[in-house]
Amino acid sequence: MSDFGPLQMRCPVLTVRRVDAYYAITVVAPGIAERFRAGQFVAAAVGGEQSSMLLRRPFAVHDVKPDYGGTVEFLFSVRGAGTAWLAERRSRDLLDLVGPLGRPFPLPRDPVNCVLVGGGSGSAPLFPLAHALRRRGCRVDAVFGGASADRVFSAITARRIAETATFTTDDGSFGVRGPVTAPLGRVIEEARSDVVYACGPMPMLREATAVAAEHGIPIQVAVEETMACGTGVCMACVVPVAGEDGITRMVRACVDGPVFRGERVRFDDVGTIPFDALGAPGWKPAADTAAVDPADREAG
Amino acid sequence: MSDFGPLQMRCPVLTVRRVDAYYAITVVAPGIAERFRAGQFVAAAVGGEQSSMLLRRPFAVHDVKPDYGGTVEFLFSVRGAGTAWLAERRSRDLLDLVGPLGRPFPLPRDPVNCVLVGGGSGSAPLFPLAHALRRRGCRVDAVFGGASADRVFSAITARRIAETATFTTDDGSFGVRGPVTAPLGRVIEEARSDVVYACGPMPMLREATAVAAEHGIPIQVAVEETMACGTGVCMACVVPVAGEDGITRMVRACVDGPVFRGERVRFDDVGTIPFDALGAPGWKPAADTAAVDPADREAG
Amino acid sequence: MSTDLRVRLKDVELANPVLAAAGCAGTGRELAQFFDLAGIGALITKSVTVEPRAGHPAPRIAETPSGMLSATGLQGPGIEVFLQRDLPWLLSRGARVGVSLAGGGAAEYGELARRLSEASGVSFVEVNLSCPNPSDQGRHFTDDPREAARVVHAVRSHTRSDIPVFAKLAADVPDPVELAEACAQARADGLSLINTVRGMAIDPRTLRPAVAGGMGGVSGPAIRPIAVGCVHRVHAALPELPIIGGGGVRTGGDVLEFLAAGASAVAVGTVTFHDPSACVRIVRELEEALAEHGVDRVRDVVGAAHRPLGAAAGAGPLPRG
Amino acid sequence: MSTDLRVRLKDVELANPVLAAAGCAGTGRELAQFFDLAGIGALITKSVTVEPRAGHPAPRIAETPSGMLSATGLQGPGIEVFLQRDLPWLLSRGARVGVSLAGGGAAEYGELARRLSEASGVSFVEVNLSCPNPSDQGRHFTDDPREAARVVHAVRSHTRSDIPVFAKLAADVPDPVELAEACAQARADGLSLINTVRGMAIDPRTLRPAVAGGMGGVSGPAIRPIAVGCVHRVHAALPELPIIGGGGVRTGGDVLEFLAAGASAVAVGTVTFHDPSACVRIVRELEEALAEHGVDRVRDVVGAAHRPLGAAAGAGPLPRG
Ligand SMILES: Cc1cc2nc3c(=O)[nH]c(=O)nc-3n(C[C@H](O)[C@H](O)[C@H](O)COP(=O)(O)OP(=O)(O)OC[C@H]3O[C@@H](n4cnc5c(N)ncnc54)[C@H](O)[C@@H]3O)c2cc1C
Ligand SMILES: Cc1cc2nc3c(=O)[nH]c(=O)nc-3n(C[C@H](O)[C@H](O)[C@H](O)COP(=O)(O)OP(=O)(O)OC[C@H]3O[C@@H](n4cnc5c(N)ncnc54)[C@H](O)[C@@H]3O)c2cc1C
Ligand SMILES: Cc1cc2nc3c(=O)[nH]c(=O)nc-3n(C[C@H](O)[C@H](O)[C@H](O)COP(=O)(O)O)c2cc1C
Ligand SMILES: Cc1cc2nc3c(=O)[nH]c(=O)nc-3n(C[C@H](O)[C@H](O)[C@H](O)COP(=O)(O)O)c2cc1C
Ligand code: FES
Ligand code: FES
Repeated sequence: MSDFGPLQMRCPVLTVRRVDAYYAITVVAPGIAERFRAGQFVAAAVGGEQSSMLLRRPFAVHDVKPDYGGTVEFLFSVRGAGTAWLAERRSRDLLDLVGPLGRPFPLPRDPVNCVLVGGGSGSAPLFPLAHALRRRGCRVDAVFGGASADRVFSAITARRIAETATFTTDDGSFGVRGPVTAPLGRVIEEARSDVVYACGPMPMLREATAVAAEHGIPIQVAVEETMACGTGVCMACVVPVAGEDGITRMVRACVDGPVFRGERVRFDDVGTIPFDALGAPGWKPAADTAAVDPADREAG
Repeated sequence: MSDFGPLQMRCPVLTVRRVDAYYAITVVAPGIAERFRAGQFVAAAVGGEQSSMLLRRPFAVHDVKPDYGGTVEFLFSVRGAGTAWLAERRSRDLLDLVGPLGRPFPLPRDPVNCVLVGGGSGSAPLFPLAHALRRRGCRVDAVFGGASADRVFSAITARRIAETATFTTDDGSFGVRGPVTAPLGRVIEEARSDVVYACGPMPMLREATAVAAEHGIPIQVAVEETMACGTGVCMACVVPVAGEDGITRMVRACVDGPVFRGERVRFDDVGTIPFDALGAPGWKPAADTAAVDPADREAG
Repeated sequence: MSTDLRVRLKDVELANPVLAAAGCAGTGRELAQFFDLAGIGALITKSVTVEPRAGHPAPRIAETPSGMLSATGLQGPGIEVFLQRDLPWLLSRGARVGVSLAGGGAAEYGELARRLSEASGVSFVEVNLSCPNPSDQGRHFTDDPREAARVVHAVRSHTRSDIPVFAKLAADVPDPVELAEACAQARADGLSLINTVRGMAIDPRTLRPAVAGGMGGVSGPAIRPIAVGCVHRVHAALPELPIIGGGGVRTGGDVLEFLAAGASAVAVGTVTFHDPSACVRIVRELEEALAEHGVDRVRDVVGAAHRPLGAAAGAGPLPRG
Repeated sequence: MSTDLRVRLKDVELANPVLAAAGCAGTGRELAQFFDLAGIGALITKSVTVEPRAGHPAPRIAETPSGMLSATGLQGPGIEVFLQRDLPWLLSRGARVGVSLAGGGAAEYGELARRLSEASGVSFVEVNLSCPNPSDQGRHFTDDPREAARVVHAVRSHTRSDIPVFAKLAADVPDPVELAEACAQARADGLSLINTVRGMAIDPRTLRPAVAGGMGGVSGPAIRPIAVGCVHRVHAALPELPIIGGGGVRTGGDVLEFLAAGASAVAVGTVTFHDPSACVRIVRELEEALAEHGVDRVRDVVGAAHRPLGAAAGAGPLPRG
């Protein structure tokens, strides 16, 4: 319907490759590739026509290319039955995708210094972001972590794109041992970073947000919350996020996010309904409370 | 457990070929091939591990070969989602089969004259039967029918195996126009047949049974009834069949059949519980009624 | 194809029998990215409550075989924002709108109906009597036919007489017919069958309930036979009462199943999460299926499963096999 | 692996918690072709009736998404043949046997129990209160807690006191807890949850019900969340009463779900139609799943979902994600 909104397509698979602990799948998806902006994701139907698995699986887009009218690549690790099925795809199979979904990373107007922080497969959306930032003349530094060496994402590419690339692993098998947020403060100082972009598990995002706050710079985080539709209709993927008006609302990670300003996300209250959230049990509206964030008013 | 009973196997697919209106699929299934006797069938799981299709699909075995330790071939037409999935298999995929299932066609001790009557895909099990009969020195005549030319099964093979082969189609596009049972009487007379073997839809089997009775010769029929398990545990596939003691029982097509003596099957009552069937509503046992057919006593 | 797809829900005519189910179509804006909302019979809103509600904490959903379990807790902005913002937007797009209401008791339902009656353009009202999410682990209004009747009565009394009121019932009751009769006596103009079915999933890793609320509602194709059975039983007992059928509809053929069982229109829910343009695809598939059956008015198929074989409209049902 | 898989159903100890569900294991002979019957916890027989029954006409089954609809109508040879032929055969193979009983009223159930008590070797009795097939389109014993209690009482009174009696309930009731309490008061030693759920499928070609009886029972993975929810609710209310859980069990992980919800043993039904050796495969998978959780006694997992996170046995539940 819209020229900018998401599309639903049956996309021919070009390749499925192993990359360390991950699989990289590339499909032909012209419209999706064309509309894509860094930070957005696709939602894949899994299991075939008569599948018992009804819910789409969300995956951050790792790369788009102009080949064949437009290709989309995403990386995934096998977690359950859905990703196991994906890993068995062969070229010429069809993959049913909806995308691009979600709000992309906002890009700075000026050529500022940016540091990118990614944990595990959470690093995936930071690659197209890095390219976009570089195109705007930004300096890009990368801090990528993972449980072990084979779970640190595309270290070689990271080194190529970024001014400096720092790696961490939980087991010390590659780079510095420890959480990805540990070296972040040092990188921010050394690179004189103006903004942080982060993607990964909630605890990592919370920690990265704290580090950014310590250094007085803004942070954009891309969150992962269990999703069912990816298109905003099911209300599965809610996260407590404070609006411009200071009021906390339960917003959908899939369409209101996945990218949020870090300090707005109520990380300590994820998995709960904070008592002061709009519409929480016992909550009473102030006279001037708007049900939607004023910043979102134009969305309709 | 048993050396004669059915096996459950994940069988590598060798080939899937189109044959007129049918698909022929050949899989490597040594144990099944070895145990198979003509008239038996296999039950295939469809849709893969996370399939929403829970019930196995039964298919008569069309051919077994000693290659690769033993292969099994069956032919099918696409009817619904299960057979559509089967038609998409490629070589090296795995197919989960249980078999061989059901009671085979009883073979005559002596080299008598046999006429084989098959409708559509119902002709499939008659091919291995023809080979077995020929090995015993029997004369084999074939009468095969179908809705149209492309639904008459392997006419060439039939001509090769059988002394005479007669073909019929509903639309007259091949052989004689009309039902497959129309030329049966003539064939019986000309070939001086001693026994009829038939497989196909219930109305055809009823008609074939009537023709055999007119000519005073026995008939073995292989029936098709909706099945869920194929192994005898679900009680889905019942058909009213009279026992040796004259009492009608609701017996399972999958394990008590699919082959029955034609005159025993209460064709007019298929899809009902005949009032005089053992255990029918209002039915009262005679003093000497056995709950199971005496002929089946040893089954335990 | 010239199949006449129009259906009637009491005094209201809809272009076709395919509706977007309550709570599965967002505000309409999300799906409008994928298809023209005017192309489906109607969109039923997420159940509207008096006050804004934040709903249940995450995780709110879990996948189950051919279905899902959900406990969203009726998150929504409340009736005021709904009337100011969401309803006008839907109407501006040419959508037919059924408004679903959810309250904490008969008085609140009455209040919702009163507020709603100030707005114009509403095609019908659906009374959500059966959402198993809220507070009390498990029980809901439809567990007691008298309570259900009180709620229906309150809504009917405060709703303009030309707007039909549909009572949406649960299926996990021993006798949906008894419940349907109670609603009919309370002057419901029709019934909506069924809502989600109570259930639970346990996370194999934590061995704790997979959705935060513990119990949730099962939806999707898994529950379709339960829903079809419910529609069939109720239509057999109350053939005059129009039914909005639903539960696990995935294809046009599934719509046909519900119509044959006795539904006049059919709501598509969970499958929209899988396929955002499911509703329009299903309209297309339904049209094709009717053509195959040689039926040229969809209304003629309603209740076909209750008539003896061969008594259907058009060229009649396809021969089996 | 040295996991202790033994479970107790009241006074009876079983080698493991995986049972073959009533009506889904034939006479035992059919499955014995695929595995050793002594390797599973117990085999529950097809419900035994006083007289032989021919059951319902075909078609008796239809496939539904992740499940099936069936209406076999309790076809069986009657209790006499069962006692003479089927039970001795099962015992001779070393199988533990639960005998399921189905009657037309409390008196008939009592009669069945009396006849059964003449036999030896029975591990437990299951009272099928909830088979939705017979005659009356839809209603069954469990629709009325008093009626259910009368039947349970009749069976308990005629059964040897060392043989536990399990009441098998339907889940499509508003309050399984109320029903469970009624059965407990009638001295049921435990509960079996759940039977098939009432439903219907319509043949898309004929537009008529797909199984001859019209209504049937839905089984298979589709109903698993309904069953798990039911077990969870009943165990929360009656934690002392042992429960045989079941409904859609396909894997060892599913067994774990039921155990965590509060079941002491788990019945495997429809999946056996798909995979004849499902029961033994599931025993193996359960053992592996327990090892992954660091649990060395399966009993310690029973009811885990009711305990606060981290309170489980062994190394405790796996961390999520
Ligand atoms: C915005 C977003 C982007 C993502 N990008 C990537 C990526 O680039 N690479 C990657 O490997 N993974 C990514 N994930 C996680 C990925 O979606 C899950 O690993 C995947 O859905 C698991 O499916 P499964 O069937 O294998 O697992 P199962 O556990 O069997 O899935 C069961 C259900 O839970 C949901 N689920 C399970 N884990 C997650 C999760 N972590 N997040 C959301 N839903 C989940 C599934 O969608 C499904 O509905 C992303 C998640 C989100 C929300
Ligand atoms: C003993 C036996 C041998 C058979 N041999 C052959 C053969 O050699 N070649 C062939 O093409 N077909 C054969 N059939 C029929 C074949 O099993 C069905 O065509 C197939 O199951 C259809 O599956 P589907 O998913 O495509 O159709 P759907 O209609 O989607 O199936 C839905 C359900 O109905 C059952 N079903 C549908 N049609 C039939 C049918 N005719 N018989 C039994 N169950 C059915 C399916 O098993 C499934 O459970 C045989 C049937 C039986 C009973
Ligand atoms: C996430 C979700 C939210 C729902 N919200 C509502 C609701 O607000 N009001 C209501 O009456 N039904 C609600 N339902 C029930 C659906 O409208 C529908 O009746 C049910 O899901 C069965 O149909 P389906 O299987 O097609 O989804 C909701 C269902 C889901 C899955
Ligand atoms: C074909 C069939 C026959 C059944 N027969 C009986 C029966 O005789 N007695 C009974 O108590 N339950 C019977 N059941 C119910 C099962 O025992 C089981 O409770 C139900 O199917 C749910 O479990 P499942 O999903 O694992 O099949 C039957 C189920 C099926 C599918
Ligand atoms: S995943 Fe459905 S609203 Fe976000
Ligand atoms: S198909 Fe199950 S008993 Fe024959």
